[in-house]
Amino acid sequence: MNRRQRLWVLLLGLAGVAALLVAAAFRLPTFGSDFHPYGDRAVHEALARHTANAIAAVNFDQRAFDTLGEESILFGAVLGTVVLLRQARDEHQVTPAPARVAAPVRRYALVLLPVTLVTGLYIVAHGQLTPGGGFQGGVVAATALHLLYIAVDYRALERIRPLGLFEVGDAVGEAAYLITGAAGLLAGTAYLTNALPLGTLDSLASGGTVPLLNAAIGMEVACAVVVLLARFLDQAVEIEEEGDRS
Amino acid sequence: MADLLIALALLLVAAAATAAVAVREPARQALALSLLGLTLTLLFTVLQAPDVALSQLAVGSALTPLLVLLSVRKARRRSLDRVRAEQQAEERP
Amino acid sequence: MNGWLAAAAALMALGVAPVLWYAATGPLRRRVAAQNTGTLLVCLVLLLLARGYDRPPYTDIALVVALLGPVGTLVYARLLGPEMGDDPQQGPRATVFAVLATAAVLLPLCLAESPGRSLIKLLVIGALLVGGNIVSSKALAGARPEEADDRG
Amino acid sequence: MNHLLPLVIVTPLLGAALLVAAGRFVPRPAAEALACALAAATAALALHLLLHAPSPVIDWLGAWTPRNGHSVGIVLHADRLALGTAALVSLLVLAVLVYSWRYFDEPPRKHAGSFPALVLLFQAGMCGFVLTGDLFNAFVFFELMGVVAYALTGYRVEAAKAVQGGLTFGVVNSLGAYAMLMGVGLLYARTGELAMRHIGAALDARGAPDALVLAAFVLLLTGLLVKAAAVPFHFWLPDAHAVAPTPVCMLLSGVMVELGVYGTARIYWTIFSGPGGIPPETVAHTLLTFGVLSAAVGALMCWYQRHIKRLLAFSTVAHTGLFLIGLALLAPEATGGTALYLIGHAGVKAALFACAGILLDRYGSIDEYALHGRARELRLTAACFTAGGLALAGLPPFGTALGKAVTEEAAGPWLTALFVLVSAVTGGAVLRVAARVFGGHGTPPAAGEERETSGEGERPETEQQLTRVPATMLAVPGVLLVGALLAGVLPALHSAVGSAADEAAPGVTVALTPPHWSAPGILLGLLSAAVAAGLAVLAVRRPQHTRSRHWLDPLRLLHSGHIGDYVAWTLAGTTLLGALALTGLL
Amino acid sequence: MMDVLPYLVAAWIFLVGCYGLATSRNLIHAVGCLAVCQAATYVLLLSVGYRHSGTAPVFADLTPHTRPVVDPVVQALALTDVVVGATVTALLLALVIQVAKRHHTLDPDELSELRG
Repeated sequence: MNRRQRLWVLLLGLAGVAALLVAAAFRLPTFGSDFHPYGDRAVHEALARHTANAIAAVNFDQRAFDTLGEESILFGAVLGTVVLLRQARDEHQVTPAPARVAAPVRRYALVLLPVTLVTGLYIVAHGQLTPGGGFQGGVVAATALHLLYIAVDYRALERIRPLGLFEVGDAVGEAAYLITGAAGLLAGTAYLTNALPLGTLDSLASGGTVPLLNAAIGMEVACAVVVLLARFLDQAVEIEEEGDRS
Repeated sequence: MADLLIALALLLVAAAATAAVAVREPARQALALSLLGLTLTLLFTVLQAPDVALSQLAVGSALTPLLVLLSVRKARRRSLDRVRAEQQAEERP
Repeated sequence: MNGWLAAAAALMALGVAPVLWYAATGPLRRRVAAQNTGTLLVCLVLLLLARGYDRPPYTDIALVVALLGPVGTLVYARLLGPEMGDDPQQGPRATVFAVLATAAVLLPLCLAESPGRSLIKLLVIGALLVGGNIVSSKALAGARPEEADDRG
Repeated sequence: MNHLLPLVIVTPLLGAALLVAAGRFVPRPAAEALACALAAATAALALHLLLHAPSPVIDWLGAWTPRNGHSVGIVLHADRLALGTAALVSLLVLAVLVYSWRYFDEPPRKHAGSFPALVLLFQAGMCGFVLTGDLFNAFVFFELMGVVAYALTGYRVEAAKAVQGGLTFGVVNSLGAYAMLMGVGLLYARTGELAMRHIGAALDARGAPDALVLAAFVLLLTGLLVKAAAVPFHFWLPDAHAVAPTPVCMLLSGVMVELGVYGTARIYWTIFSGPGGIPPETVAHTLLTFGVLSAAVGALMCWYQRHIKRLLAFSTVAHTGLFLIGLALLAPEATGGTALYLIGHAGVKAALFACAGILLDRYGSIDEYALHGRARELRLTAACFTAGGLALAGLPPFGTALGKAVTEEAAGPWLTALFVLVSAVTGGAVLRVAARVFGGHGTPPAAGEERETSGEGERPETEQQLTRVPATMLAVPGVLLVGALLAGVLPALHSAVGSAADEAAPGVTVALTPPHWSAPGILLGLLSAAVAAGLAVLAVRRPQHTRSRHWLDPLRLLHSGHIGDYVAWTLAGTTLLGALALTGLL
Repeated sequence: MMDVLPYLVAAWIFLVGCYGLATSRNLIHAVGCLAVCQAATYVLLLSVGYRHSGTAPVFADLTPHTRPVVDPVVQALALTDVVVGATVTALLLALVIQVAKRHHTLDPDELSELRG
């Protein structure tokens, strides 16, 4: 189709979808309504299980299987990226030239690195208490490592980043989640049952298996993001095609 | 007051989303996307969803734009290298 | 009616909205600078919201913005340097504005806060914001084609 | 025993994690053997539950069993249809892993396990989607299966078309998935539930459907029909299936696309079939429209392909259309027939792709014209390919023929004619390829028009071009065809499929007669096989003349490979879906 | 107006994202537009879960049952959705990089290779 024809088909489609969505919007419960039966039950159960952060309770206890699927998507996507951005047969690696970084930027980034790392770990560790959790903290912690790229250059980052280890870490995090879930089966009850002692509300060890699953996710996400960014950085900085530079 | 904040955040998000689509050059779009991530963070906070706000912040304002930028850089480097290689090939004979 | 929330709303309408416009139009260097200011403003709004809703845990979001925001700008300066070469330099106005806005928001917040962990957190966030903004503005001003066209 | 149900999903996931963790240290055969073992174990578990557990198998994960009729957890709800589908998926995965055993493209450096790991993740996604009884959880597994499938499609990164096909696949399917999620959001807002059964009950309690229910139905169906590649949501499929690695094609065409139909059935039955849902007549004519469109377009496009894998891909579009028609009849007999048709089709289509893969790896081409007469030496492959073509056309006693016959019986004369024609044309196209490529019949055609997709210039997927066909690659299509044959002749299987369909479809109270052979069914099957053979003979005999114009050109030109076009058509399809569903509510 | 504004904004974001996706001249931009489409789902989900004058159900600093709380379930769903969005974006960008490498262009108009 040429651009004009495409635009007509598109406008027809957009008009239909718009009519559908707007009609539905006016039939939805009004914004801010009091009708949240599932939500109310979830809050009730979260408190009964001594998990202060009800969202973490839903994520890692009541609907932990969703999170399992979500982490598998992350795992699959990272594996897919590793496969898709591999060094092809007609490509080779070049060593990037060292970068010149202004002194204040370097100092700032190097100071920030440990701060960001600690913040990331803090967000993971407090997942069942305050906003945050394995995913959010994992991403922040992984970002911390990449400050080295900003402070120095890619080669410096590569030196402290044993990629193989991170790939294994990604898989171990995923496996840890799966196996923690299987503990319920060994106890003779359903998969992903929260069978550990619940602790007291609002303490670090509260919530039974919630902190364990949370930690597994934190590990997987941090490793996965490092691997993911490594593949993109490799492509952007190091990998070239044969004959590209003669 | 809460409703005013939510309405403001919603309008900001709508504007940022429109900008992210209207800016058609990918590197510039990455900037618009990162602002979309930030406005979404604001919206989620006023909708009382701090957990989602944190994830959106980590993903939308840092990770996604960075990946977009790296892809742009890779694609650019390719075409740049190709132009250089062609120029050299032309100079040689 | 809650003064903190009113301030947050004002900052959103008068601060974040124009930043959106500047980040979507004009030369690239101005867009990056606008994005940088945007992270700072969002961080301040988040601090005001945490106070206004009386929910200290919300401060964590602001902390993460303060950490990641300037980092983002540094990445843009690094990766987009070659393209920004010919764009006009931004004056120091943005940095001055950033420092003043941070001070204007953080001072009342600190005064309203009783001494303790949350006060330290606020101060850390403030320091990160000011430091980050100054450094990233410098990096942005220094981003030139020949420097940024490194392969690392 | 019910608690073992999640293991059908968890086992392959754990296998994938193990393969990635250990992939750096173990040799390739060990990684592949582990993957095969785990896929087989999953299949065995699914079959065991199917045969020995009282149906339906219900497991509330995390032991969140409902109190006062409500729960906060996720439920796996596996009736026999679901478990049977999971078993079918797992068996096909096993076949694919055996097919790619050692011969498939060398793995990336230090990542020996990545291909089998991706296949296992794919399996977990499909099994999860089939077994779950929770709407959002279904979306999660839908996405898992999508994400892995995009990566697998683009697996051969050196092939330009493969990465482009993977991208198109990814963009269109993601858009469909987001539409689906909007639908989930709407239903949650209305009912405050996520378990499918509870949503259905809550809708029914509220009374007649309104715009919101309609919108939710249309959005959910958009996602599922994109996956099922119903016209006009189908454009991504030929682009992706023609270029994906052959083992992946076997899974994509054999089961993944059909899961879109399965999902449509599941969501209609559980959520929308009550008084608060969408009236049955509306669903019937909506699905019927999409089914007929897909069957017709798929068959026509299939006939005019010369790229063999692309030809098979279009035949999948056509057959998915037939499955949609079978579902649209909303008759339990037709449901049983469709299920049987689907099982037979999975075996036949996977076998045909496997044969096409042998051609590609042996001769470095997948083009009907370029391969003319070159594959005379591959007698066994030729036999499999021809048998596959006949089975596709509906020759008794293949399972496809029985399924088709039973569905036709419920469908009435006009639709029966369509069934016969579509299966004859798609089967005929395959037989035509077989006659030209393996038999060398007819004159070698001159170079085709430029506008076509030719299958030349494709690379073999094995490490080197094969000089002989390895036993595993040949055994797999053979076994798959035998499976399709058994599906047609095992009465035990027929009664099992019949009762599974009765159980799954709503409103069936008395046990119906299971799918069985009847005289008109056999005759119609023979007729369509004969028509297919006739079409193939005509096509081979007819002198080739390159016409500059063809009446089908406008339709063919729509398949442009342009992402923008495909997105526009997807939205237009949603509009059509909405319009059709609306006519029933007014 | 406030009763439906959030839902209408979600619809707008979805539509504008689709428009950008279909008219895009650059595949990287197209993937960005897909991310915009997905933002619509977050907005819809969280709007559905909001409760007037509610606050987050995080009881680290809050005594239970003293203030109305918003729905935690949609937040968990949105969280999953955010992760899914990020990973899909990453994977699609990886495919875009390979397309750029193999086809030497990112313009969909120049990529119409698969025809008929």
